[in-house]
Amino acid sequence: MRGTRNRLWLAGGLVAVLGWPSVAVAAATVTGTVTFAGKPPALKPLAMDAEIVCHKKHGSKPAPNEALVLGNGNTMAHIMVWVSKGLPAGKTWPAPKDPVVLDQDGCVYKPHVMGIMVGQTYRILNSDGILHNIHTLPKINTAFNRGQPATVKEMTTTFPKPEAIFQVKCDVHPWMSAYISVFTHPFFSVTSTDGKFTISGLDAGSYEITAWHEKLGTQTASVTVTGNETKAQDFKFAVPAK
Amino acid sequence: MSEPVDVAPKPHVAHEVHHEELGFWRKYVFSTDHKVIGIQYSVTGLLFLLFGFCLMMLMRWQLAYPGVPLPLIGSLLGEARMPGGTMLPEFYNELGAMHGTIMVFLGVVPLAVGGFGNFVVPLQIGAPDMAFPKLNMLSYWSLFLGGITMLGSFFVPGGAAQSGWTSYTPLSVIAGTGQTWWLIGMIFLITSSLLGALNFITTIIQLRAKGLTFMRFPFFVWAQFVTAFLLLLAFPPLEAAGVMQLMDRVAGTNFFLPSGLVVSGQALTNVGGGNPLLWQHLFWFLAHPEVYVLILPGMGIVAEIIANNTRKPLWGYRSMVYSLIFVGFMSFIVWAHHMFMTGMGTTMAAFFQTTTMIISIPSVVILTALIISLWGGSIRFNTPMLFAVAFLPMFGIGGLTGLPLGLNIADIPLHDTYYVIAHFHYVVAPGTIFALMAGIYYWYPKATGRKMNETLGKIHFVGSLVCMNAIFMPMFIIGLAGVSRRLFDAGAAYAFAQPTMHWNVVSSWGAWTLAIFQIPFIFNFFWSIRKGEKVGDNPWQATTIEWSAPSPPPHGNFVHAPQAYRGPYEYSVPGAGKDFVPQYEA
Amino acid sequence: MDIPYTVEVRRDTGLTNGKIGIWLFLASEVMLFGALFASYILIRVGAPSWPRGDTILDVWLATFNTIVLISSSVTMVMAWASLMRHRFETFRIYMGATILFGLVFLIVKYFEYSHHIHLGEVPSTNNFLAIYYTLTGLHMLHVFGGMMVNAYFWGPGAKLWKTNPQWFTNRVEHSGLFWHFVDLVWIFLFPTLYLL
Amino acid sequence: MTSDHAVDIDKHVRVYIIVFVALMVLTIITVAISRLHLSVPIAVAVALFVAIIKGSLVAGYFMHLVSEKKLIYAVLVLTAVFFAALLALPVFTVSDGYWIHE
Repeated sequence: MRGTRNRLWLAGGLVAVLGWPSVAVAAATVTGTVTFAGKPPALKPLAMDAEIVCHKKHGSKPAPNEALVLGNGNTMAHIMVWVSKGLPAGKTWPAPKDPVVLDQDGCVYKPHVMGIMVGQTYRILNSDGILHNIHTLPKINTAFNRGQPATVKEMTTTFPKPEAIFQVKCDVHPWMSAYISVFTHPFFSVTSTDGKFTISGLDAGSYEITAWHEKLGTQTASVTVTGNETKAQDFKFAVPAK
Repeated sequence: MSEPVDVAPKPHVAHEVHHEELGFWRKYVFSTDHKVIGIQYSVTGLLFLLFGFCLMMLMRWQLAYPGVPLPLIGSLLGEARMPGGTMLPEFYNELGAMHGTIMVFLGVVPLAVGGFGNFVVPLQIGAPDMAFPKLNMLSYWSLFLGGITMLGSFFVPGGAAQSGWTSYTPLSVIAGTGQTWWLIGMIFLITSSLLGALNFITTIIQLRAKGLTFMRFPFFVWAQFVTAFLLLLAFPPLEAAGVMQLMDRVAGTNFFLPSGLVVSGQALTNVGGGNPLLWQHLFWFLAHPEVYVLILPGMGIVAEIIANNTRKPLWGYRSMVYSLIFVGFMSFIVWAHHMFMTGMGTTMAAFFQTTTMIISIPSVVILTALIISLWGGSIRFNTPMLFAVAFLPMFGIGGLTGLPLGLNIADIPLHDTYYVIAHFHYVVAPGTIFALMAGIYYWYPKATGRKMNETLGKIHFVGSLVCMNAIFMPMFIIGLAGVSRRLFDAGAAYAFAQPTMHWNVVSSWGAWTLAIFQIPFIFNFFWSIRKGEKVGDNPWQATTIEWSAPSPPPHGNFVHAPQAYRGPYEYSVPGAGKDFVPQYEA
Repeated sequence: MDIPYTVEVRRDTGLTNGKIGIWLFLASEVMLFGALFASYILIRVGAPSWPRGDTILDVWLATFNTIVLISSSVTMVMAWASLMRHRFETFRIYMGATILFGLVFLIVKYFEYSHHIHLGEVPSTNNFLAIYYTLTGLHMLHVFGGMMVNAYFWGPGAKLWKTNPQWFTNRVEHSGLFWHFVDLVWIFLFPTLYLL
Repeated sequence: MTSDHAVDIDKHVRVYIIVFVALMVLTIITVAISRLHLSVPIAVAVALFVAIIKGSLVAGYFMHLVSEKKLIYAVLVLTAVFFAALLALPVFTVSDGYWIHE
């Protein structure tokens, strides 16, 4: 694992040097807002009475269900948006030095949806100070399944292979769930409650952009960018009619 | 593990110079001499006992101080096991599983059966060697390979087996790579035991000295004889089970995987239709006789030493022998008392708890006979005798606390609590291991021609006796409070376990102190090879045939083929010239 | 130093070490296959439905193999008998035949396996095939082992005949006992797997 | 069988031939019966019965069990007992489990 990671760094470094001019000029950006169409359903909150520590942490009002989180104007959080087609073949991107952080706070994974690059450090924190068990359920990468006792505040791992979105669960607290996707490139973005995503640093060209929601599936759109313009591309999700 | 070289050879040289000339390797490493092999087994066994003991001491830290970083050693074990010195649950499970496996299959069995069996039995029956010397060597090296595989499994990704020494399915089938190594290792160990067993049986039946009828056997020979049969007939089912679990893990079969199995929220895609209980049946079909494999040789050793040091014949030798045979036979049809919790119906539960109660009777007969043998003896309290005598109450506690577990109703609340741990450790640790220690002190002179140091021996004994009880007595309390075994934090997460937490501290300090009291033994063991008091062929004025051979015996053991003229324990015979009449003297 | 009763029998038991050794080994083998048969029964009893062997497996190949293995048993015992009659050359012929029969058995089995694997019928397909592959696979290993031992006595091991014919005869008898046991296991495997 | 003499060896050989023929015949029989597609319990009973006969022939004559020493018998009887236990008890225990009756 460490080996591949170093090789990626090296490759990344080379690309950065050789492709410097192109990187400098090409800074096209795709941005947009994801909104929920129609009347949002009422989802029942997470029941975590089983874990008294977390139950207390959430105080009087129970932890909200994470499946559908909306901002005002029904803007959707927890949407993964990424460039799914059109990236130059054979080109590689360095994995950023700073890790992707997953915190376990109040028996809830923060963030709920996250993207990570191949070989990038995945840092798992335990702010609850109780026993958690992080269990990733990938199909391609090898599963990471390890207990994190109260006193172990931090663990790290990496994902050696690119893989589409898969789930992360806690074998101690069944309601805890997060989603992660492993990319070879940095052109992905996850919306927060304002529903906004931004994918920047793209070369000129036409791309396919995919947006994903854990329950409502995926949507794709194709955009063509030139030079360093900024294109807008919105997405709308709706509960499929039965 | 070339240690045997340090232990065995030196004395041998003298005798074997004017014997057939063998190269170093043939003589000390790939030797076919039962004595060298016996010593190889013993040293291997002792080293693995030490290793398993170290695993346990690590666990004891976690149990006494859950989540507290272990100073010094902790950080050495790496991020995947003890990040910042704090033990991860997975690593605790590795330690638990491997402690059990190593202590049973690589520690006690090699020492009790492989070691003492190989070294003592042919001598006691007046045989020149084992019936199949090459096979004997093969079974040692098969054990050796098994041991290496087990040790290697600690370094595979995901670490060693984590499903407990019982490797219950389906958990073990979906477990990490370490489990596969465990299975392969087990297949080596089983092969080793099978070859050894048939070798012992043949040797005992065929190579008995002239006049040594079965009822003139020393009790130890009887013990090894029955043990060999247990190994021979109980191990193959586990081998079959191991092969099937290997198939499940490697070839994707479903012998032990039921349909619709869901692992952390995801349904498995296998076809299922297997039966997880099948594993438990096949496992315990071995593992219950295995319990007697662990204890019978110990009883044999104790019987020898008690008869010798009370200077009295064993009380009720025949009843002891018949009990032994009966125990061996019954041990095959009691296994499911380990499975009362698997939802078997009342009929079979009744059957198995009945057989279990029945099997306890012969064990009690043997123990009682040994205790009565002490009566009116002029006892010599040398180190072997101290260990032998201590064996009696320790095994007594272990045995009697087992009865509630044999009864369905009592077992259900006690099952898988620390009570069970305490029970079987009293049988095996202060029980069997004390007997084995006694045996080492007792036959050391035969192996080396020198006695081990008595003072160091007594220190070793007293320390061990106290510590053993300090370790295991608290576990009864913890268990009766309802704390489950195999909890990586000794139940720190549960309110009901809080009142018992301090007992874990006592137990742990007992364990670490026990380690300190083994140092005099280890020192004594190596020091005495050269510096120990020189003794003759029969330092204990014993009656059995092994003492007629020179110490250490040459290749081929006896100068003249010995002959048995009488029973094994003719001590203090009225009117006899001395207080013992050896079997081998006309 | 040589071990007593390797060649001559011990009077009170009337047996040689080797004879007892091989029978004890066979006893443990009985328990090994016994455990597998027990598993077979347990899984089959627990299964909602269980296919008839001949709906999946080729009975004719298996029948042929049964005949081959039985014949090999006869040639094996004849090989021993010819040693008892001090006819070393006939021994060579019979022993050679035994080994060849074993080889035929393995070849047929190989075609059987590869056929099933081509059809995608692998151990993980269902529990019938799982037990089929496990039992026959283990049995094949035994056949192979037996062949190796026989080949040894046919080739290099035969030197012993010159120096110690009695001992050689015993050893051939013992490897024969193993070979017959392998045959015996197949006699039970054949109906349980192919016909029921 | 170190006690044999060349004389009764000839007798043995004749026996071997007879046994061989018997085994062949029984093999044909058992296959033939299986073509009748009897109901499972009967089929099992018959097939095992034939197999046991064949097995005993092999064990008895090829493996000389008909004229073997007591010691061997003792070992085999012991094995047979435990074999039976191994075969029967797990099945009893599992089918005695109360989830079966739900």
